[in-house]
Amino acid sequence: MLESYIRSRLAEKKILLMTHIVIGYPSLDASLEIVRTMVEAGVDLMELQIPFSEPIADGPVILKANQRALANGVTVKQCLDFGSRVAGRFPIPFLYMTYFNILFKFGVDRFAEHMQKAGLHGAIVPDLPPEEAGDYLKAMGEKHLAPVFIYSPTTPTDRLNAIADVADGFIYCVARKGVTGGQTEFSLQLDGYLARCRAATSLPLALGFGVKDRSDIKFLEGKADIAVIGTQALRLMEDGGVDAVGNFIRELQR
Amino acid sequence: MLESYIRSRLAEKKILLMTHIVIGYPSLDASLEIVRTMVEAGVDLMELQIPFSEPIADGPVILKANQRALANGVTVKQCLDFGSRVAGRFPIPFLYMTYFNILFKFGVDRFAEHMQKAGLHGAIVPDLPPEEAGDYLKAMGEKHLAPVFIYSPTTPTDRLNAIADVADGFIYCVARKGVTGGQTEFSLQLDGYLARCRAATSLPLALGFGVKDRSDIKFLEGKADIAVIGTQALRLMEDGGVDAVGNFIRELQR
Amino acid sequence: GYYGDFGGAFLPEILVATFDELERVYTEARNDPIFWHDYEQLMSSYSCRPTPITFAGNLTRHFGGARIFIKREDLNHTGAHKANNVMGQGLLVKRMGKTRVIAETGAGQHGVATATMAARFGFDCTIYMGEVDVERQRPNVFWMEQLGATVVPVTDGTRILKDAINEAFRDWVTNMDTTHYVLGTACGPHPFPEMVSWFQSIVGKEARRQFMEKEDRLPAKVFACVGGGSNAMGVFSGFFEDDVELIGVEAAGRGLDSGAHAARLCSQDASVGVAQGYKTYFLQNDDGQMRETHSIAAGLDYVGVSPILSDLKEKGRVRFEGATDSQVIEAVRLTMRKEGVIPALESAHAFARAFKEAPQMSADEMILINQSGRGDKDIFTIADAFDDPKWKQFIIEKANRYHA
Amino acid sequence: GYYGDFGGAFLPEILVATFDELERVYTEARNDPIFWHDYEQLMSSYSCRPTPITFAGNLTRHFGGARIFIKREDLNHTGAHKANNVMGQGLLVKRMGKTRVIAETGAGQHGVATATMAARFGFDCTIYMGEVDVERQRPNVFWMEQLGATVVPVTDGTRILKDAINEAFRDWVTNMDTTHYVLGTACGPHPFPEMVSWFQSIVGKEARRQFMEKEDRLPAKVFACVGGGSNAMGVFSGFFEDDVELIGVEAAGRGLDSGAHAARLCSQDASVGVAQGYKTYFLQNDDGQMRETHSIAAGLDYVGVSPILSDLKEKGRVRFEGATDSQVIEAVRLTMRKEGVIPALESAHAFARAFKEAPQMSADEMILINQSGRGDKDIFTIADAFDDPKWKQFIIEKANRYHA
Repeated sequence: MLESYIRSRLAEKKILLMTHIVIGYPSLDASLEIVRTMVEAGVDLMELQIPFSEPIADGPVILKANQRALANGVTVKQCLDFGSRVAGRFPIPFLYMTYFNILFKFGVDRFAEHMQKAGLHGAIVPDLPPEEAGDYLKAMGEKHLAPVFIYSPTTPTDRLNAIADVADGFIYCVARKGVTGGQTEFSLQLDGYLARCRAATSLPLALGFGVKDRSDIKFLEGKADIAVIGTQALRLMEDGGVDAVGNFIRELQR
Repeated sequence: MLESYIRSRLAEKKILLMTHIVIGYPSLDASLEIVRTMVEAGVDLMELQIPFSEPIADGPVILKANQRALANGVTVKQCLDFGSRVAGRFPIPFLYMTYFNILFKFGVDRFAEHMQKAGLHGAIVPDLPPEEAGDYLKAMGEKHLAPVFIYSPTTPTDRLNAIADVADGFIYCVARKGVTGGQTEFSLQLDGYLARCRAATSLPLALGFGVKDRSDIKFLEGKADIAVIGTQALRLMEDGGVDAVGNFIRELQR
Repeated sequence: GYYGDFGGAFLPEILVATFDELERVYTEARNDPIFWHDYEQLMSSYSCRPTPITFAGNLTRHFGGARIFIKREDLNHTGAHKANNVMGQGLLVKRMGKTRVIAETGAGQHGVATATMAARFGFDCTIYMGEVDVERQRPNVFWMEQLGATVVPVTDGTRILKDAINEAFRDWVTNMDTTHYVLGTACGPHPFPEMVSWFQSIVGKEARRQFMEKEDRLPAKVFACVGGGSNAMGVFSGFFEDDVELIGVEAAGRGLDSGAHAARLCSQDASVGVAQGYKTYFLQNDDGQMRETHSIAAGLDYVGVSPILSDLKEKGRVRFEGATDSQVIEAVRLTMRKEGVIPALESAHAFARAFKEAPQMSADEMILINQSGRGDKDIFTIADAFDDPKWKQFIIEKANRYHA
Repeated sequence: GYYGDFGGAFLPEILVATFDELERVYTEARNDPIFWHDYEQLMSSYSCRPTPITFAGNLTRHFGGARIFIKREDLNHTGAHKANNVMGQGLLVKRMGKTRVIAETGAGQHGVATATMAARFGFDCTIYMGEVDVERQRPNVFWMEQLGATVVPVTDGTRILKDAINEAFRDWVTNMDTTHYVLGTACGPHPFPEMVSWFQSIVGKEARRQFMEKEDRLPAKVFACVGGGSNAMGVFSGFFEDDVELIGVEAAGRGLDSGAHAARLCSQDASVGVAQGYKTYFLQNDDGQMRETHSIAAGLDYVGVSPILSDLKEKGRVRFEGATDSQVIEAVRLTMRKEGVIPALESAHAFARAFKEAPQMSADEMILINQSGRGDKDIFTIADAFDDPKWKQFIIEKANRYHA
């Protein structure tokens, strides 16, 4: 179970690190190499994004990665094979991150079954709010997979509670308005927001987006349970290759 | 008096010839040369067209001649000087042909006075129907100048009569619909038209347009009193120079 | 056929019978209430009459004076008031049993409107257009041809509007048995000025009624641009009997002192003359030869003007003003930004003048501007006037693809 | 938020509150008779609603079957039915107290309409437009900019309409406090499909009333083109309760078998999916990745379609057909020549299909074609489609002058 893994890790670390890759970007081989590097650098869990042609909630960096991966011809089947491979090989929990159409076209039940067989732990589907998630929740529940849902600063309290009722594993807290990869002011406002999140759920809280360095991580300790490294890792990879990503992740945990 | 001149000439010739030039086309000097040539070739009377920027009733050949003359900078004053000069020098009657705006801007009375002093015999103003011609008729009458009016195949009989009441000198009969310079079928239809004209007026009848050779003239003998040579002379002049025009006119009377 | 000292019918004899017939049929139609009813029906089912009056709240606030209203002739089918005239004449052509129409066009709008009417009525159609205008106004030529009309470029004279009129007359003189000449504005020999004004009076009739219905009183001033004068005659005619000031706005081009303008009634450069079959103020030299004119708006650069407007000027019933090219561009820009409405460059002359006078008026007064046409037909002209580099780049790239 | 099996609101969490507010304000407005009254007033004074129904007598005679009528949305301000939707949403934006609008646009018409609405209401305005479309549709970009909007070329994805929609959502996700996203068609997350259809229902309401007034009965069939589906929803909604056959016409492009089309409801190439926030038929591959589409009409080449239309297809209430690019060009040509009316390439799809069915019908039946927009905005496309050499020459010469 994802939540219990997170709890046990939190007994050892003040805050966990979750990283993100787009499967097949820049290539399937490279993706494997990035996962290996990230795991070796000490990340605690990982999102594997199955690319989609209309990634409506992603910012320009991840958007381009989606498009490049698709332009390279990456298929959903290849992504699932990839997930299967890394989940079998590396000792941390992996989640799929993708848009609902990927699951819908594949078949939600079949998708969950695949995940279970491959040893994935859960999924984040940013365009699937609980209201639309009936079949998905059922399938994930049956396969004991964690449906990770999202909190945002605009989510009212009763809705935070309602989301908590159906979510599992952890809650992904969006730190601010906007798509992935923008700047976040880590301010007092954030404290209030996270306190509201904390009050609404007993699940661990992951916080996106925009962690840039060790001091950001330090700031988040005690506030969130998981720091999400998304766009920044992708940018570093593009600028300095896989090694730069490894160094960055190690640096964050120094 | 223009009419009596025409009558006396008709005692000597079966049909008279009236030619036409655009003053200042291709130049004032050339215009003088053309007049001299035409007179020497035996024409009986001549239209001197004062160029106008909007010659609405003229076809493409005469239209272009108007425009070229104006582009050369020919003014109304130069045209009147020219008329004065040729009327003083050559022994045939000259008429001005122009559009009403030239008279209107110059002053209709003043224009008629100029004509009288210069020895012109009359004028043809194709955009001035009798209904609009009050001032003009008065001025021409006072100066004993012939206001030549136009008959057309579309003119109803009572209107032919009304025009005859105010016209003087001769009547200019348009042979067909259309602007100057088009083709005319000299057919039986023409006989009927000219008979209608003849019945409406005792004035001599000039017939435009489209005389091309001696046989056309022959055909018109006994039907009309004056054959009008307009566009054809201009075309010949453009193709073969002044001499060609002279030869053409002599040929018509052979 | 006279309006005060102006108008008349200075016709070649061969056309007199044709004009007699036209006047007869027009007079019959005018005295036949069914005709006007049919005309209104046609305009309400084929175009979208009555066109609305739009309150320009943002412009009103911007200028802080009189409340500004816009009569929306731009919403007509084919995008301008021209539709009113051509459809009306189309009905007359049917009455006369003729099968072919011809027209002159300068900016091309009247040509497009006539070609449209001809398609609708099933008439053959030939449009005369100065060669210079054919080159400038290719989009309109394209539409005329697609609508089934033959567009004849006129290569004589100055190769612009007045030359196209001359050429249309030459066609008519030859083909009057089958053909009606759909003159595009309230000019030319009688009965055209009166007849075109009559068809366009639908604009003023509506506007007056709309003001009475919505505001229960009339505007203090009505502004209309004046080229030939048909849109001005149209809107003004609703208010002749009222205590409403009427302002006709001519093209002051590069300035009334520059010589490069088309102001016949608000400048000293014009004088009374007779040309193209009627008597009015013309921009002509002392010999009576017509002069070249200039306006940023192709529809306003005509040498003559409606003889009825000349008469109204002499009588003092209409005041005439000018708007310069640069004032006009500013007026277009402001109207777009403030109201989301794109006046044709022609219409924008009326806007420009209204913008000068509105701030001097009180908030309980109202003014009406006649938006005779929409500006999006003018994209080549407006883009050039605004000197838009991205537009130029687009055209250059398009041309490159055509070369390839 | 479902229409049968279709629709829904597949929203990023951050937008849920914004949609809640939108739905609340929309529902209030819908239950407030004053709102619809205000909307009708606005559309009758700023645009020219009610738009007329034109009887196409020449086309009727040409095909010798049913009597053909045309609903004239082309006469709207900005030249298409798009105006109905944007002005309606503008009123909602005012209710919500927001100060900025954003929109996607493909062909540019919705962008121009939104920029126009923003100017009129005094909103800031940003328009997202695929880079490919920015290049193709420069005239519309020019007008949007002149109307005061910022046009952002979208360089991601396939750089066309769907990518502009994605980008608009990204903006909204960031700026929802001040900003409303004026979605241009009856697609997207609930309540957009229903809300846009509601605003467009003014078309069908009018059309039904006009038929009853003038003909005292209803047409046998109503034809509308289907891109996103808003004009079809608009006109169809007047006839849902009646015994009137409703035919939606999609872009069959180079043929339904060619793969190069945009037919989602009349071809086997589409399947149900979830994207851009809603569930409907999409042109997608087996993985659920969206495919490239093709149509001669830029406004019809969208990958999705109104979920309400998907539902109406499943229920059999609307029949869907395709019209190919070449049939469409023929339909434009014929309609211009016969009626003097220039349908937009989009609208011409409905004409093309109607022309196939009209001859099979009896003379006492009537059909209605919704002319969603006017074609003269498409001159670059239509001139290219007709391969007009004189147009090309004009553009080349224009480009040469810009070079000089």
